[in-house]
Amino acid sequence: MIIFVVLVFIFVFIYEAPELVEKEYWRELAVFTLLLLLGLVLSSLLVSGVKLPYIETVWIELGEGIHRVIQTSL
Amino acid sequence: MDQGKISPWQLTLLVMSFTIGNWIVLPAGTEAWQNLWLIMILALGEGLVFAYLSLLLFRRFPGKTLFEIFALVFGSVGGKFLSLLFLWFFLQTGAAALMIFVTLLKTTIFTATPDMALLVPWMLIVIYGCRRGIEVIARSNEPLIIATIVLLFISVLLVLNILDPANLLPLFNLPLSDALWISVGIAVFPFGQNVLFLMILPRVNRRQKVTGAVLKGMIGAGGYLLLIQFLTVGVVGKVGEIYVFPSYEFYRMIDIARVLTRLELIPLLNFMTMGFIKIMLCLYALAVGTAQVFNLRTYRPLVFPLGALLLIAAFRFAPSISQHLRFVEEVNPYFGLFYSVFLPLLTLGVALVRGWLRRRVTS
Amino acid sequence: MGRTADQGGRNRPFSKGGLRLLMILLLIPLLGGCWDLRELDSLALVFGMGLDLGPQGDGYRLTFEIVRARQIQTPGPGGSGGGGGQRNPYWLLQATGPTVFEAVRNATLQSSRRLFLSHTQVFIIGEELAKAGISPALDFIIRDHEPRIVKWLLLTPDEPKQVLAVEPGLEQITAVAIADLIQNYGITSKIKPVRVVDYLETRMHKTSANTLPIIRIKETAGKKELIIDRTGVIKGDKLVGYLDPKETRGLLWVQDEVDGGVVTVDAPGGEGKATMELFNADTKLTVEGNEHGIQVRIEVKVRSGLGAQTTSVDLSTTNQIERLEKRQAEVIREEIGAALTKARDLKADIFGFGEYLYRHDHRRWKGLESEWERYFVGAEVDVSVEVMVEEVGLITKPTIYRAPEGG
Amino acid sequence: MMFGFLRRKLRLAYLRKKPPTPSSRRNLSPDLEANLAAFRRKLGASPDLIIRRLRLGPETGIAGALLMIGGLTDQQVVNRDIIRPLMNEMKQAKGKGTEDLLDYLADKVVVIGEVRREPQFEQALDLLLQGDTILLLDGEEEALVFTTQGWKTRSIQEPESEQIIRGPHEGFTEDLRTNTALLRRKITNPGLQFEETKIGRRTQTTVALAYLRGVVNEKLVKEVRTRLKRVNIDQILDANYLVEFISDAPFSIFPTITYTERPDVAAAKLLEGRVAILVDGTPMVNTVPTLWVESFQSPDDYNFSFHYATLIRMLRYLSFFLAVFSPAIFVALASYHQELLPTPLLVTLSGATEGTPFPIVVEMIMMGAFFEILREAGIRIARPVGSTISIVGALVIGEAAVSAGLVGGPTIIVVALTAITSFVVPRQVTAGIVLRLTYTLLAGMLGAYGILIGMLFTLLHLASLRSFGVPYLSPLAPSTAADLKDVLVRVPIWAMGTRPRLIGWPRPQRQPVGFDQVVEEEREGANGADG
Repeated sequence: MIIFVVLVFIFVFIYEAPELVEKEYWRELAVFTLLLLLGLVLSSLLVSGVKLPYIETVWIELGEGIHRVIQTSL
Repeated sequence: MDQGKISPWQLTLLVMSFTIGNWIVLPAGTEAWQNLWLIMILALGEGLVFAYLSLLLFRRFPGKTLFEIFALVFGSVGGKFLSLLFLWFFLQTGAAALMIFVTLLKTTIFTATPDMALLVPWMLIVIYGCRRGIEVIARSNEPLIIATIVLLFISVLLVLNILDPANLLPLFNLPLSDALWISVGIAVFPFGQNVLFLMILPRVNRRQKVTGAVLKGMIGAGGYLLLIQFLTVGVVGKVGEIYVFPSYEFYRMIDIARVLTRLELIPLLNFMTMGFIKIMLCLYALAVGTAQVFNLRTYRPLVFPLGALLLIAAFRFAPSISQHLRFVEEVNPYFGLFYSVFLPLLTLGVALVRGWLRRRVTS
Repeated sequence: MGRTADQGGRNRPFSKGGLRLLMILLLIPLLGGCWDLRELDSLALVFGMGLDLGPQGDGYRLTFEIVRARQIQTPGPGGSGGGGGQRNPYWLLQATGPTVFEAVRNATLQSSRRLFLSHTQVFIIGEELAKAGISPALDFIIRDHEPRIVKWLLLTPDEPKQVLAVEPGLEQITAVAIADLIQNYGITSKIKPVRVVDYLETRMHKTSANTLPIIRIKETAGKKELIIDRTGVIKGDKLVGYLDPKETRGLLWVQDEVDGGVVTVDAPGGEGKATMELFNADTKLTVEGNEHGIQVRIEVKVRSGLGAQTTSVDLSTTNQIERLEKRQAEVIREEIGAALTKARDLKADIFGFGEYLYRHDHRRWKGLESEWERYFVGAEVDVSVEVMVEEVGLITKPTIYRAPEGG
Repeated sequence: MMFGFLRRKLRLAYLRKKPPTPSSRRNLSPDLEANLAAFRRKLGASPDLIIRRLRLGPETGIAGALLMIGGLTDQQVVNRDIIRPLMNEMKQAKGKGTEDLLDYLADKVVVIGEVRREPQFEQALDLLLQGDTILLLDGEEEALVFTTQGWKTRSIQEPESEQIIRGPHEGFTEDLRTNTALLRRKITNPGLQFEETKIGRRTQTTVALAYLRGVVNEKLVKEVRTRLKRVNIDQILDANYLVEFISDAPFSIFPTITYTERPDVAAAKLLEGRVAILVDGTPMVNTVPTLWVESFQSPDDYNFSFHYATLIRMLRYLSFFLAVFSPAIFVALASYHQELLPTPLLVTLSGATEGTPFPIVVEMIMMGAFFEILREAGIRIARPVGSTISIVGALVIGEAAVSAGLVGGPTIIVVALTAITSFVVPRQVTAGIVLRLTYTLLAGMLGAYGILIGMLFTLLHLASLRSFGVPYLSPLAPSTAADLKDVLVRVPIWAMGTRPRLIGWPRPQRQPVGFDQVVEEEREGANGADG
């Protein structure tokens, strides 16, 4: 599964990069590569079963934390 | 950057679709259920006020996207910081829409299919549409929203004979403070998310009509949501409050002469097409925004990686729909107030103060 | 327009083989697809479902009436569907499990096909289960996406399996026959039709009591027939009593669910009866109340016509019609009264008076809710019935033989 | 891997940019024999090259030769109007005067409508090959070219691919000149312009642009011109050779350039501000820009009353929908969403498909393919045997497959429905087949969700298409309220006051809009009755 994910990302890179190189859009290439790597890492983690935190859970816990701090400080 | 232009009419329709986007989940506690449609009128009013305030920002800086305005008002560093905050907002909005959409599919008709198989093809067409630019998004939105509205009117005709007005009673059985709080939640959740359009407004070809177009779109969407909610309560009654997707249940209850029945596809179709536009707009704003933060000349190559991130965010958005409902009810109002009211107002305030100072200095 | 010239290059929607790329990417995740695919011939179509308590009194025993689609012949050329000869068009399958859901799944142990519940027409609940509590059994039906909550819910004093095993007279499948029986309630207005969702809604109003139609087997000369003629009262979640046909009609009057049907009265001015056909019935219910008690007003307005008479008196005169109207009103009032008496006996608010109060005066309701049972039993009920007889049929004079008078 | 990809792209770019080999420009020589030898060398021993040697003038005179291609020239014209005057006149001629001999011949001798002088060999050769007659004279550096084209053409017939009930029944032919004449007959307006170019390095096919000056958007004409100029092709045997070069979306399954075989349709499009492209040798005229909704219009819509036309047009949309979606929807319902079928239908379906060996998707694709094969065979087969196909097809599909239990009866019904409905909208047949197959496959993999994905993808694709600058989906998206008058409904002709916004915008007004023109008399009559 990971191999498949990596393949897809490599494929996307090959699909997008040549045009950027051709036009000498180096900044674009850098940002693109960065985001792509981020996506690759995260999706590999996801596929390999690492338990990434849930976004909502983070917010809810954050909210509860703030609530608690306010309560204790009051 | 995208050079496409859309007309104010297309903008109106886009605002409608975006707001209707994930209508199937609304922030409602069980007590509020029967009066939700009344609260929505209130919420629409509040939402319009909020939207008007945000639009003042665009009027002050015509032809500039939100991020460019940030850079102008708060300088480079401050602007970038706020822009990043907003990028997160776009990501989260898109991910929420995607998650609700897949949950609906999984609990209703595709119980055995893995999320991946549902989401990946969906995300691919979203990416495809995004790369085509705002013009294509706006154009493909037109038939979809019109079909949605037509289907709504057909549903009205279908349920006229099973609508029981008694189900709508009792009215006003909710403390006013609760009602107000819920209305704020609705004002920022579907309506307030329109702050995203500040990224798209510069692409409209007649600027003086922008404000009217956005407000018209919100009123249209508000009317749609109101009518759906009204019908749902009238048909499903009190039972609706125990369901995750009451509006979906509403269509399941239509049974006319045992022929016009089993119409679940209508809400699914409406919800998915509207969600499609919503997710596409979120991804578009995300990509254009990222490109502006990094001063890029094109946003197109960013669409795929950002789409992948959106997908991952949707996967890890909420552990369950019940937690999401709780989130929508309890956390989202603060979240929305921060993004769709506080930040635009702050920017507007700072801009006004700065302009005033400058005028003082020059005179 | 206006950009005609520069469109040529930019607007190549599939430049760079984008289409192929997208299509390939699109298809890859689908290659292993078909997760939810179920061919028609891998499904066992369940049309009727019987629910009862398990053999040892715990868990559930379910009965499924599964259609043999092949056996249901539509008129067509040739006997191409005759493979396997004529068999019963349905198959009854029983399965047990600690919950309804597990019982449904367990049924697949005996069935070569996966059970498919979306087309279940009726849910029949056995008396034992009804006495133990219905909601736990209904949870699955409401929660799962397959069964539909707009289908009929019935009670039976017999075993559900026995009910589903009765061969219907006209239809090929018992469940369809039962559903049609209920569907036709408007012809008699002696059945209280209840869908799963209606049951659920009434239950959600904590003070209201549910009513469910009773289906039972009637044996005449060794032949079994199905009949729905009574109504069970579910208080809280348990079966507490029955309404006989008269009381059922009373209940329907109050709930404004009488659509048609007949009312038979003693013919005025002579021996014999007259049967009145109801064209239109409209009930207005108002409930008012405070801590001292509640007042219920039931106003029934009926339009009816003379359908049959067994007396030789001419009933079509104005005078007689007026008397007919009065007698009919009397009968209706009696029916309502009977239902009220039964409901008071059972202390079950089957009419939804509490619900009405909650809807129209929820502030006052809050004070009454906790002791509603008391208020309900002590409610003052005022029934007024207004009957209009509008038609006498195709003839104006009675056809009954009348012995010549005089002499 | 990446570099290979890059290199491939570059090589393609190189191929694209390769300039055409320039043809050598050579002048005719004053020596007659040398010229003749040159012509012979170029044309080889073609038996259809006719060289008629003659001597002009009294006594020995000047040696000359007439060159023509047999079958391409009107023999009678050549004999009567060229050879006879040349010989008769020159016999009495007093010899060469002060004026140029060629001018003298052209002005005073030959009785041909169009005569010109041609100094270049290649040019003369081309003209010869197009059916002109060439006169070469010894000692002259130029040739005289007489227009004597005359070959057998098909007469004007009823168009076979676009049958209508009412309205004109003439169709375009293979001859370009006839076609332009047909258009002139329809539009008697000096604004009707034709521009001709020759495209095809070897075939030298005449391609004509037609537009109505004063109505057309000049930018559009310029765009068509540039696109035609860019075409560098070897041969054009049919208009489609050209269309695939100049269309906006060469990979798309949707036609962004439409065709018509009917002069009235072509004239109507010209009057809306479109540009027509006529290709010699093709009885089809292409018009641009093309909109998606044009496929659903038929000339008969305007020949019948508008109520009927509106109804029929809606039926056409319905048919297209059924043709594209019915197999997919059937597959999705029968193998994914059985809960959405009405109960009696489910029982019937279930009974009918029980025992068939294949999944419904496979059945559907199999029978669909079978139908397409039958159709293709029906077209290609020699006419006399054609009826065999339908008998075999009907028997095999309709009877045998079902009674043998190979496929279910409902599948056959759906395939038959698809077959009939797909021909209602002939211009979208090709797109329809692709869409139908894709949707059926998607429905087989993901049910209704698959269909929706396919639909949204198609919608995005359609929305991104443009035809010569005009959005393909207009006036639906971007919606132009005024142009919807001829999309889902066909409003009365007196209400069609404007030309399509995005196409004919330089002069949108067609005629005064309004009721006045139509019912004035009636109103007067009514007034009269009152008074």
